[in-house]
Amino acid sequence: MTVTATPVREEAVPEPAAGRRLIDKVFKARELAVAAVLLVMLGATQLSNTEFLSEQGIKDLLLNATILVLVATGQAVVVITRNVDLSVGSVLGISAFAAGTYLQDGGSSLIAILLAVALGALFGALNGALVSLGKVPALVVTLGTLYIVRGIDSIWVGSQQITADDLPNGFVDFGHDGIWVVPYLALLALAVLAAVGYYLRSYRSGREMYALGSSPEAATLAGVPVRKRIMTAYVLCGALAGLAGALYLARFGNVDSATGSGYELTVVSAVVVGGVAFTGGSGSVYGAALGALLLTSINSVLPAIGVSSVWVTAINGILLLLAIAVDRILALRVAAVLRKQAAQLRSARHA
Amino acid sequence: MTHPEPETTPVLALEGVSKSFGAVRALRGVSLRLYAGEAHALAGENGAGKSTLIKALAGVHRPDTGTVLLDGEPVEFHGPADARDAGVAVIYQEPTLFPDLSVAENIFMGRQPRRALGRVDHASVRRATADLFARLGVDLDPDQPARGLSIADQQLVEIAKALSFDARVLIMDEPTAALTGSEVARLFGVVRTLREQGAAVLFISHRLEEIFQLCQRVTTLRDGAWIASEPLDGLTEDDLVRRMVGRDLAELYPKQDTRTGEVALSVRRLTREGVFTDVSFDVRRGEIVGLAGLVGAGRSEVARAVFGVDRFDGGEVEVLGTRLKPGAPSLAMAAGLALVPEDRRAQGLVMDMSIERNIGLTGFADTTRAGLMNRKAERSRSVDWAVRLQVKYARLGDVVGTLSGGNQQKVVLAKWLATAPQVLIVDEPTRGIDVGTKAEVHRLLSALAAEGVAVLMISSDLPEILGMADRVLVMHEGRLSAELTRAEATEESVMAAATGRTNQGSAA
Amino acid sequence: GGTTKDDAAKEGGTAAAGKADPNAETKKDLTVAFLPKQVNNPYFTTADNGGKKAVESLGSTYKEVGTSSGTDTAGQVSYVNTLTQQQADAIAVSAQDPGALCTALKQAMKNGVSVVTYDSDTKADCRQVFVSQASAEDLGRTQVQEMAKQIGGKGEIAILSAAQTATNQNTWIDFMKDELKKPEYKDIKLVKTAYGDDDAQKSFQQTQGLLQEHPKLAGIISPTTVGIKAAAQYLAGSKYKGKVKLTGLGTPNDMRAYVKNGTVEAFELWDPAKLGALAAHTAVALESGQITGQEGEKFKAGDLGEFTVGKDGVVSLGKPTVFSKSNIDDFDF
Amino acid sequence: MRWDSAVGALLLVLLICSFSFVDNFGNALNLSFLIGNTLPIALIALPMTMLVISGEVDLSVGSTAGLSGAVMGALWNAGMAIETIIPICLLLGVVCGLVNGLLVTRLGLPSLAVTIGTMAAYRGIAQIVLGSDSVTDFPTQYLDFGAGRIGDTFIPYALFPFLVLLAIAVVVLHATPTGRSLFAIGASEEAARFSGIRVKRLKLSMFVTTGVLSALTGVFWALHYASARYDNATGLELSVIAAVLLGGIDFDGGKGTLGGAIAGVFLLGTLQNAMSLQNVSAQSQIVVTGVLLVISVLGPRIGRQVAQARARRRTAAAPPPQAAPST
Ligand SMILES: Nc1ncnc2c1ncn2[C@@H]1O[C@H](COP(=O)(O)OP(=O)(O)OP(=O)(O)O)[C@@H](O)[C@H]1O
Ligand SMILES: Nc1ncnc2c1ncn2[C@@H]1O[C@H](COP(=O)(O)OP(=O)(O)OP(=O)(O)O)[C@@H](O)[C@H]1O
Ligand SMILES: [Mg+2]
Ligand SMILES: [Mg+2]
Repeated sequence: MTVTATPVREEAVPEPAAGRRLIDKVFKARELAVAAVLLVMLGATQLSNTEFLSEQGIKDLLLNATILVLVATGQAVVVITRNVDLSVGSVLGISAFAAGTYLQDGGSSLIAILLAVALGALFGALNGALVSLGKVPALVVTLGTLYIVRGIDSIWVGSQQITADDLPNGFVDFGHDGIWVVPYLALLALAVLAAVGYYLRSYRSGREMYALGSSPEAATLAGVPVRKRIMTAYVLCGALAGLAGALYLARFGNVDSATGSGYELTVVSAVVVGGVAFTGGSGSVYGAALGALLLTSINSVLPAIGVSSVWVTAINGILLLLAIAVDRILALRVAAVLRKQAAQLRSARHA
Repeated sequence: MTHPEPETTPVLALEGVSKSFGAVRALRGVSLRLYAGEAHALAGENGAGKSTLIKALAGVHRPDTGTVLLDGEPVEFHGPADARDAGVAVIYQEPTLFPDLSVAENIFMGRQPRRALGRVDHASVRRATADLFARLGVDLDPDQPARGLSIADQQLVEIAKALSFDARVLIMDEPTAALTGSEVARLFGVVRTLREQGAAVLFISHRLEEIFQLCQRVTTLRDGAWIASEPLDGLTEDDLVRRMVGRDLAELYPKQDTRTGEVALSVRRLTREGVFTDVSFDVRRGEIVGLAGLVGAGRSEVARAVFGVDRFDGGEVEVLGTRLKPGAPSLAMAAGLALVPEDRRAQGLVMDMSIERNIGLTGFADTTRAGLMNRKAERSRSVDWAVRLQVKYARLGDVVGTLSGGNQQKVVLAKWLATAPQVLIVDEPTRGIDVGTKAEVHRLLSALAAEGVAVLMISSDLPEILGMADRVLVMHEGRLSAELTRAEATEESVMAAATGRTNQGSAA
Repeated sequence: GGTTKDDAAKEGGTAAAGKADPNAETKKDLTVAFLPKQVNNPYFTTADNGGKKAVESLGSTYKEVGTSSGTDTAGQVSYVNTLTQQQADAIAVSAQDPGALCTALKQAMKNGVSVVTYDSDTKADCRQVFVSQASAEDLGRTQVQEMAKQIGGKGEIAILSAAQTATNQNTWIDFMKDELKKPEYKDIKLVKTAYGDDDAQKSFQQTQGLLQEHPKLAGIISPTTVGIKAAAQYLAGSKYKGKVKLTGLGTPNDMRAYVKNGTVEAFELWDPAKLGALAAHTAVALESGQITGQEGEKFKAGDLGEFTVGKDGVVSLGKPTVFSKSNIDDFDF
Repeated sequence: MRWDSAVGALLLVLLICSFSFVDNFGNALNLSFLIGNTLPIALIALPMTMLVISGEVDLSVGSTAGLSGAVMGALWNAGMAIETIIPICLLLGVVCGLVNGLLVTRLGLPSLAVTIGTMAAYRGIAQIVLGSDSVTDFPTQYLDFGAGRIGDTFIPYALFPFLVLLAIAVVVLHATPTGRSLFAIGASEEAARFSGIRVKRLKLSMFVTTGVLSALTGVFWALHYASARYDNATGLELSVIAAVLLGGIDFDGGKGTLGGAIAGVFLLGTLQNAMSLQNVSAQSQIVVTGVLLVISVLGPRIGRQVAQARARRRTAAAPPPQAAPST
């Protein structure tokens, strides 16, 4: 066939106004929906109970969120690579106990924290190895390690427990002190969050995690070192679960063989609410952190406005559903609006 | 001008390469040499082993025997990354994009320009992408996510990606299958420039005229075996076909004359906001109506809305007098409608299921007795159609994803022809199908029309439209811009309507 | 028509009991199995170790089985089944649920296994004897008395309990409420009962909630070892430390740090080891035929002295111990 | 060998070993305990298998069962006849399933997220409905049905209805268009839609079925353990999912058999029973379950690699084809 036609698409699409583009972006940002829900909720609670956002209240909110934020950050990274780590609760538990045992014998706080992080990273590496080398479904593998680590933990811990009495005072104080209303633990979590977020956004290897989650085949063809990236994600997730374990110890001053059991569901909820898709490749750790903040805040809001604890579970579930449903409906609306805009643009060009 | 085999060392070469998948011997001792500054074509029927050969070159498959030579030295690519680092850029037959990432990131993944401290320079990624698109004459937004791009746009992104490498070797597996003439022309322009700058090019296409336009030398494969490597000068299309098929070929567009009957498909003022507007047309029994247009004109969208997989905002669709409920493909099927979709991997086939089950998916009404599956009926229905369409397979229970691209396309056709539709919509029915089979598909469509089936054929292959259609509808930016009779329809008139430079012919 | 609650009630229960022979010899070489609510729970480990010592001193074999979750009723049922299968001679069980174990326990008794409940009871006809850690009444009332003492007899108080279904806690709370009706507590107002589900984090947040909702709160009673510990940890790290009083049931080891740093003045508990020992003695006495679980029967329980079976087959350990700065270092459990 | 047959074989081996080496395993009473305690998981595994094959999951099954039990208890306390209560509970299951299904199919939300939400919501509603009550005084003939067995055999009464449901499920999944469609949806939802399969409707009906069977399990649970409490069947979802995964059902959808899933359920049940009889502690049992799960996914994978390696060695041993001629 002889091609005589001149190239067709020479008339460039008019560059959309920068302002509109910004608005689109803002509307598309799922994090915003979560943040809005959070603010409305906190505001409303403050109106009905002025104690809620008192100095102590804010401190409590931040402290409560800290541990979940850390674990959710790690989980989000794993989920972005289209995997999942269900063993985080077990890893948190065993790392907390390890740190506690070390401190009980008179160790230093810093080394205890590092120990917990290292132990967590070790279990993360185990998960990562099983998932990436075996190329097997992460859900099953980490459900397996959830049981295995919990089992090892209960055999090791037995009926022992670490109580505040066993811990150095400095460590326990670190668990609740802070600078004005911002506890040290929250500062630490924030720093970790920012670092991980920045890494994912601004480094090749971080971008490759998104690529990998978005399409594993395409990632292989693009030369992304798939195993290495999955490994990194799991090690990071494990390490953060370990860190969270150490902070749990500082915060609650108490660890036994059941510490952290069932935590995986809370973490997964936080990640989901925060808009990180389980199909991989989308969402951000900031979203996951906001999700974590939202979930823990609900648990503080309900008692604070005097809702009987009998209702808490139900309201929790319904709010979770509302959060994801509203987010989804907003997204659909925005998509429809954008489609209409495109139509107008096109017919304007057509005319 | 003749092109004798250059005396220099080939940039990239295969020597005696074999590759088997289980019992299937996809490549048997094949050799191939790519020289700097030369465009080399690879020809062969569906399933001949072309894609497999490319994957061996690109480090996706490790050859069972034989070697890959880079600058005359044997190399072992342990993965696509190795090949890429050696300067080999590949466009695979099926686009492999990251749907969640922006087009720009897709192109530069793993190679993003960096700023201090190894941070990715997002701005220059975007700028470089815009430059590439300008070079190719594509008006995609670099920030747009890859999800939702049409097959053609995906293919363009893949092309941009391959060009961005400034590679020594550019390998393209059917890059033009989804493209219309103008994009192909642009692509060829760019590729010629690259070749003149000293790149070696390997090019696969089932459109033989493209091979003659672009390439200097051709290698032919048949059933995984090497047949010939020769200059294209002095070769005719018929010679090439004979090498590929081993026999002479029937007429490519065997249009039978048919008597058109009553209106079978009637579409009235169909609108889906932002996608297409006010589309009305009829297709009569016994008629083949071509739907032409540029990539992105919205043809596939119309087909999908008619069939009911997409909803529409206004208008109505009637099949043989029955008004269809929007958004209900099962009812459309019951009314006698069938749609062969454009994206066989995502829409046409369940890639992880067997050939038999895939064909069976549309035939539950025929293959159930008292609510239970009748395995025998299911099997014979599938065998029947797989054989009629000459699908090349080892066993009917094989997973459809292991078939070659063209054979997958045949399975999609089989799946829908088996429903004995009254109205058949085919969207790019011969995309990726070899010349031999293409003629077969055309004969089949003709025969169906002769039997009184109403056929709506969407195709980006203009000769196919002109050769097959009784009537041609042309779409431009979501609207019908022309309706041409077979006599009126020429390359010029269709292209004019497709690019919106027309007043001739009025919208139906 | 159909079968309703009223029809079912008419069917009535069955209580089978032979005759007790107080002078029967204490049998040896029995297998006595302890089935706590949750293994690995320090409280139950202490109790069961008490039981172990007693069983072994009586020349029998001790074993402990159980679930690792405190709310896995189905698991507990299957452990009862397993023990029946293994033909244990006697089971001492702390029931996660008063009803759920009934079928299994009745089946065990039918198979000749003696069944004692300890710490947490089932319905009365599903076991022979319940060994109670102190009378529920004593426990409920003394906690209110202790709290009243600490807050000087007036102010708002709240209760932080375990699960809403926890049988023990609910009984004690009923007695607390009853005690509060007395005129000397007219200035004390119980403003809320919250449930922390025996989960450290939940109890923690419930405590925060109580304090935010009731800024004038003077004290919290937490009749659960997990709850009191979590509440103490929160108070210790907040501005309420020492201002809001906390009492309830806790173990000395858990609470030592908080008593010493002034977060908690005093709390109480029975000695779980003694509870376990008494359960062991009761089980062996039952299996030996010295008692059958009828009211008024008496038996000797080694060092613990003589006990009498009360109404509904309940044997009570005695009054709880109050722990404070002065005596807490004398205990290690 | 396919993984589901492997699990079946493993179950067989385990049964033989347990019969020969584990004291008290083989007697009728123990077997009836084993079956009775495994039935709730097996019951829910039926629809869960289909749901997972169609690419979705329902984590709210345990809570639906709990809610059904709680409503049963509350209505019973209110004096309603049990013959009326049970249908009401099943209807409730329909509603629970509908809520899940509509949120997933109409709003297009991921089922994992939706059912984490409803898991909490249903459990919470159960808590509101029944509070701290524990209802135990259901009529004896019903309790006997829930917990009893036929004479002195190992067969619990409740086994029969289960077998009927199992047969129906096997036929539906493996021999009807519905089953075929479920596999297609799980493997590629878009391709299924383009094939004229009514994806949303099928998915919705699967969620409803799961809801009903979960509610039925809730009723059975309350009768079997003679106790209706709001926290009945807590954590059941994880047991079901673990068993179904062990049985070779692929969580990405599109693969698996009901036979494999049920073999997985009874493999875990038997293993737990045998280990308890052998006095293996609860903690070690958890570890064993975990290891089994990991093996269940690594096993087939390693098997495949070994097979491939062997095949490669065979081709390598064969004489190399002639070098191709070149021009
Ligand atoms: N991964 C695989 N597993 C099994 N068989 C395969 C696989 N990939 C390719 N094949 C088989 O190898 C043969 C060659 O396939 P290939 O894709 O190379 O053909 P092709 O020449 O590219 O055909 P087309 O023109 O249709 O794209 C076919 O028979 C195909 O079924
Ligand atoms: N699955 C999809 N989701 C959202 N948008 C889509 C999808 N497929 C295509 N589009 C968009 O719809 C518009 C028209 O589609 P499309 O390109 O398929 O039309 P067409 O005329 O059939 O072209 P061709 O078949 O040559 O690709 C394009 O702008 C495309 O980006
Ligand atoms: Mg190919
Ligand atoms: Mg199209």
